[in-house]
Amino acid sequence: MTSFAPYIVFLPFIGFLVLGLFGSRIKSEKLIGIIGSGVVGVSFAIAMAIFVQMVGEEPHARKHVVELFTWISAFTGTASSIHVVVAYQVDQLSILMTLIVTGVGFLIHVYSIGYMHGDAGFWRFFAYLNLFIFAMLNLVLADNFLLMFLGWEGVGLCSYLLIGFWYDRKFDVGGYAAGTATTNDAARKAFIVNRIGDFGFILAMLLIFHTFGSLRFDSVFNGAELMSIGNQAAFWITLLLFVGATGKSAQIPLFVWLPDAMAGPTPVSALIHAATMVTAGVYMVARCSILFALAPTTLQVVAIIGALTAIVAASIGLVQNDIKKILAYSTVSQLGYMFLALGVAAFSAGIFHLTTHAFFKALLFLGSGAVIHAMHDEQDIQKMGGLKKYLPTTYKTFLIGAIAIAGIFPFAGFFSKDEILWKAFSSEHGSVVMWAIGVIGAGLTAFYMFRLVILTFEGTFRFGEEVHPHEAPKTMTVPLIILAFLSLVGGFIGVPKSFFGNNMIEHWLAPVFEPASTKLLLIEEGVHATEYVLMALSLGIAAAGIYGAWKVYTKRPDIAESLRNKYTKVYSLLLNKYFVDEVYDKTVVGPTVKLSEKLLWKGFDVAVIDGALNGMASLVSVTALWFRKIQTGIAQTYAVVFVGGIVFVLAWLILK
Amino acid sequence: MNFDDYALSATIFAPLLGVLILLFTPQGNARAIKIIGFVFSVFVFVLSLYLFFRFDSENPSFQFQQYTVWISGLNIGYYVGIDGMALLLIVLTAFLTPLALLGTWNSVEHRLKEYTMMVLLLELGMVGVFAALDLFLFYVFWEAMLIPMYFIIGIWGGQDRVYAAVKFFLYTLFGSLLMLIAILGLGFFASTLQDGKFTTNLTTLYAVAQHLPLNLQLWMFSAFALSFAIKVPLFPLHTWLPDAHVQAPTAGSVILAGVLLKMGTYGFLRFCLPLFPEASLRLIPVLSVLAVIGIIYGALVAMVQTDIKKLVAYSSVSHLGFVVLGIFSMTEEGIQGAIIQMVNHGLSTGALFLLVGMIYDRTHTRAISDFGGVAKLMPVYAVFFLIISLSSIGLPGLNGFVGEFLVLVGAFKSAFLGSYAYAAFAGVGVILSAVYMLWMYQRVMLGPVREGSLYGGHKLSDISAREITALGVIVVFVVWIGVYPGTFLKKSAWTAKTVVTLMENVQRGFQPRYAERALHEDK
Amino acid sequence: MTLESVIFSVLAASAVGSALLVVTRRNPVMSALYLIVNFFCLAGLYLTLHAQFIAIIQILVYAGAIMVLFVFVIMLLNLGDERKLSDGVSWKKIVAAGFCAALLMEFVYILIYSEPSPAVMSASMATEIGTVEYIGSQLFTKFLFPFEITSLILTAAIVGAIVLAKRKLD
Amino acid sequence: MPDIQPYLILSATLFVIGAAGVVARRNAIIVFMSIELMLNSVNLSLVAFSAQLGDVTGQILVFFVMTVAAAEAAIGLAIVIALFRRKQTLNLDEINILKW
Repeated sequence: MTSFAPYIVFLPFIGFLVLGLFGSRIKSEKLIGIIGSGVVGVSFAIAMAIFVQMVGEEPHARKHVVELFTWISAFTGTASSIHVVVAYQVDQLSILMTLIVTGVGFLIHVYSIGYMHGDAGFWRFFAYLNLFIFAMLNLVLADNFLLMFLGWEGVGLCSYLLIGFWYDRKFDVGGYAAGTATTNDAARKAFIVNRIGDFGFILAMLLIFHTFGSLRFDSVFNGAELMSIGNQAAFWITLLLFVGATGKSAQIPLFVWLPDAMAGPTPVSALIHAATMVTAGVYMVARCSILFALAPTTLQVVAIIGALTAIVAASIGLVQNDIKKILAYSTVSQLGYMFLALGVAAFSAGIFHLTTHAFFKALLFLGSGAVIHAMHDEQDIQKMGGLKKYLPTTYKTFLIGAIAIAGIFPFAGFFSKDEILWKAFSSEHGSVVMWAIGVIGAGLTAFYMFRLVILTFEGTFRFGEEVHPHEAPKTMTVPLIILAFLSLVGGFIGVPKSFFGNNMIEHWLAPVFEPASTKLLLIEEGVHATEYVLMALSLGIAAAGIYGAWKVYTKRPDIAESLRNKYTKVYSLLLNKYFVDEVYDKTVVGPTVKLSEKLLWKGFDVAVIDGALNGMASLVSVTALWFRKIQTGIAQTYAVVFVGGIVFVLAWLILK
Repeated sequence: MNFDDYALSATIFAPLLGVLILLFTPQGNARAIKIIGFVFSVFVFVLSLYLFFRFDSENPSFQFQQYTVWISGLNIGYYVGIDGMALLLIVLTAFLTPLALLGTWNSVEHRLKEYTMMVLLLELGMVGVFAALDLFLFYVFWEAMLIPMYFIIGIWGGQDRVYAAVKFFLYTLFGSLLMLIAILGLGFFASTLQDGKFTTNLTTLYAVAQHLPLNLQLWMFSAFALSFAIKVPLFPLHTWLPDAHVQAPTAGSVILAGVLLKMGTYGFLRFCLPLFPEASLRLIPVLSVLAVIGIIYGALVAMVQTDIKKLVAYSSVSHLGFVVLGIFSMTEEGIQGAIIQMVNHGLSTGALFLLVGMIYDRTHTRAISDFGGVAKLMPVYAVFFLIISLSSIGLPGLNGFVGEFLVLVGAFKSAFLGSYAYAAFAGVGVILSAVYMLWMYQRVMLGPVREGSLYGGHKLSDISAREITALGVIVVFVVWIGVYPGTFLKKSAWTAKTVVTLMENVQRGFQPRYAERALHEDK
Repeated sequence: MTLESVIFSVLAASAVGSALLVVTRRNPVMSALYLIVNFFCLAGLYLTLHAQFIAIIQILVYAGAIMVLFVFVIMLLNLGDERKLSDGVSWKKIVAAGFCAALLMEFVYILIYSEPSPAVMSASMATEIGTVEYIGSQLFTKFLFPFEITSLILTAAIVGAIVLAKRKLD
Repeated sequence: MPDIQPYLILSATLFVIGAAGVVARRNAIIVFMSIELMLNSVNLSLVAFSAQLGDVTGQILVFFVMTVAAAEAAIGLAIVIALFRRKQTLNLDEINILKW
């Protein structure tokens, strides 16, 4: 069955080709929808079959590699030169990711049939989505870094295409470019910021090839196992890889693109910017766990960046008013948690949170999509309210998602988040400070999520008469319900020992992370009393956050008002996302453009080089202007000189 | 008589047949002229395909060799033959020429006959340059090819065509004259050796050049390198390029960017490195630094251009920087990457110029600020533009990435460069390419349709089937090289291997030989 | 003094004299006539060198054909009495004359003081190579290709002359 | 076998006279005739050398010179006619369009 792995990857690509080439001629939206979601559905089915087969195998025999053909190589036959094969690797980690990508992807495809109904670019949208799934599967199933990079860039491209899907629409990015930006500015920003990350990835690959002589995961990781902790090369490799991860997974300092990426259609935000693509960085770090295990310093950096991102993004989320932007910052924040987990060497905890996050964040985005759909493209939560009457299904599912992300027992988010917090506290790579940041972040998360829920669904209507909200069609609500169910029960795949579970996901993934755990001498811990205390504490803080939001936004709106007036500076700092965009614009973008135009182009190219050349040319012509006077035009004068020349030459010959 | 013996010559001179037939075609019959030009350029392509399929990738020597005495007293011969690199470039030339004609079918009306003849003559010169194995013959083709290009820019170009044409001509001529001197010097050096005779036969000179003293090597290398660096163009000798590109007609730009620029890098690999290995080793830092500066500089300047063609022209400076860096990494990956990158750049930049030409034909403007929302009116065109832009950006899965990555790998691991910084800085170019290409794409293609612009009234028609064919064929190869580059890389494997082996041997022998010389000086 | 040297002296003197007259006459017609005299003198000198064929050709082609063409053109353009072209004395002329005198002196110096190369043939052979028969046989064997080329030159000259002298290019 | 030295001196003299005519006269026709004079002086030395060396090549060369002279005369005179038609003069000092 595992030999079918390439089909998982290529089916969506076939879908892309069919829709891309003939989509404009297919008139029926239904057919397009069926093709688009069908290929992903079949991929999911194959992945499921492979998964089932793998469950029946020995834990250490669950890795399968399918080689296809030679891709990039010098073809000189020299052993030391580069040789990269297109090959797919199915193991515990990649099959889990594949299931998430195809499963959640399939649901979102189905959802999109309803959401994109009537859009002129319907076929284009599905073609892009299929291409995205193809690229994402390349990323997760790749057996070497280069193929992973193909997927890595491919998802970036699809993200670019889909963010700018409505390329003729204006999009308010706020701040420095308010009012002038289009969806495409957001798309381009996403691509370019990602490229900065990719730069790190490329350099990391070069260094990996230089160090290990191969880009295959197997060879690299086997080589890495022989190295000792603190290896210099491993440090640089992991640091550069992490730069790549910060780009793709929107971590400090490259997180600025993700909120803008909300310019895309909502299913895109759900699929790419919540459930799958942005988690690629997490997946990659987890995949390279053994390399990271060799570099404790990098792990430290990962943990710090993750924790910082978690809290910073959550704080921004507190004051945003755009429903999707709140979710976007929430995503950034949750990704921060995942990196925090990875940074404290709790790789399976990170992947666990990635999984549950995929469920509830996709759910929240799709729910917000239903809201936006109902509100005729209104996204400002200040102009909503009381929607639960009109959108009962959406409301219920959305609420489940919100509880899940807030981390309330026994929803999915609770188990995964607490796993991370506990590891941050207990792991020798973690610390109390990190745990504290995580807990505060969790409280903020609960607060802003319920602010969002309350402002959107509770209270009174704050919109005009002309808006008539209506519940979404079946194609949209069914995926919502399924995802809500998953958000509810998804956590049970990782119930920790302290709850008398056996943490299935950790056991499933254990063989993948075994080398790293061995290297780091991680020991499986027993049940601690502290764990219960901490759990109760974080649960309490989350509950407090929810209560606070409920209190402020249903009973006492004046509190919010007075806080805003009291701390205007802080408020505007948060509202403007700490002015990061502005700082980047002033310090990097602006000066580069200025330098290029004024100094390099008009200064050096035109003035210096061309100036020198044209100067030489005019020197010649000025001299010539003077010398040409010799040319009288009278041939006889020339003849006289000619004769004189002969005379002198002869005289010289005679006298010599 | 075996056709293989003459296949290469047939490929070189096939365009001449077209020129002769055009000579007797009445000036007024535009259709016939276009068809004849196209058919003959396709014929050349078919011949080049014959070469491609008959070429033996396992054979390290020059193939399809043909030798005829030309000037017997000086041992100058009509000596042609190709290795994998030359093969790829010949196929590229023969591939791009018909597409350039096809893509600009209706662009030229004025003096169409002469124009078509010039394009065919240009093709002759270009194929000749890649096939020549005699330095004198090479020089003749090299110069001969300048003339049609000069006329193509000077007669069928834009506003400042004469300035651009003269600039192009003088720049290149200046370099090539120094090269001629070096060629003659090399020939005379051959005659000073024991039993030596004056010769310009490349294979003989490969052996002869081993005896060159280092200082002579350095001088001759510089003369050759200057000529090639101007052609590449290597920073800071690049300023002819934007002018020439902007002023040249579309087909001229396509061929100029697609093929002519490759002659510089081809020259480095064919002549500079194998003839003057020691000098090459010594000058690696200079050329690689210039290449890296070119990569970043070209990209930065491209970013702020207001004219689409100029933007593409500066992007060429950036891309060719990669090629030069790859060559001077002197690793198998680097050189293979450089060779495939030459082909890639030919395809993607050629296609970009075709695309720009298509929109220029419709709107008669190339200023980025005049556009906006073109994708709405020309969706198919926008798709092609996007694919080609992405190929130029170096998206994995498309051709640009293969070359760039191999070059980066080569530069990174190269013991000759000796520093990671080259690869790291070159990598910055990868970021910047995305910046300028996507920014341009956005401003031209996306956003709302501009009101009051030349095409505001929805008069802009999408590209025709003919144009789609021209672009579609290129896209096929863009994807092919991106996904399965082995077809092409295998052909040029021996070229890379030969050069690298030579360089490594010289490097190994470098120290003692140098010490020996120092000893002599002491006496 | 042998007869030969007497004949040479006379012919040489008249050749120099007529040449001087050619370049000094104001009237081009006079110049042309003196030039013909000069050509005749040269033809005579060729005879003394046993170059009979060349001597005949000299008279036929030069004195006959070319000079007729000259006189014809002079008459056509009615230049016979153009007085305006009187040559005054100018610095250019002085310099030219100086150069010419120096040139002559140099030539004579070289010719007198250089070693005369030894003669390599007998007098009988000298008379033989100048015959029409011998030159003809050489011309049509050894020098056939250049000879054929001259026909091309002449054709080109005819075409050129017609094109140049035509009143208008239409 | 005559001594050719007098012939050569004569040839040189005629050549210089012709050259003087070319550089000093202003009438184009006379300049032209002076050129013919110079050509003839060269012919003379060629014949003289031929006689001395007993090699017919010199005389053959004279034959070719004459052909070229004929061609040159035809073209040259055609130019003179065209020139006169345009300028109404044959004064070489006034014909200076070669300038700059």
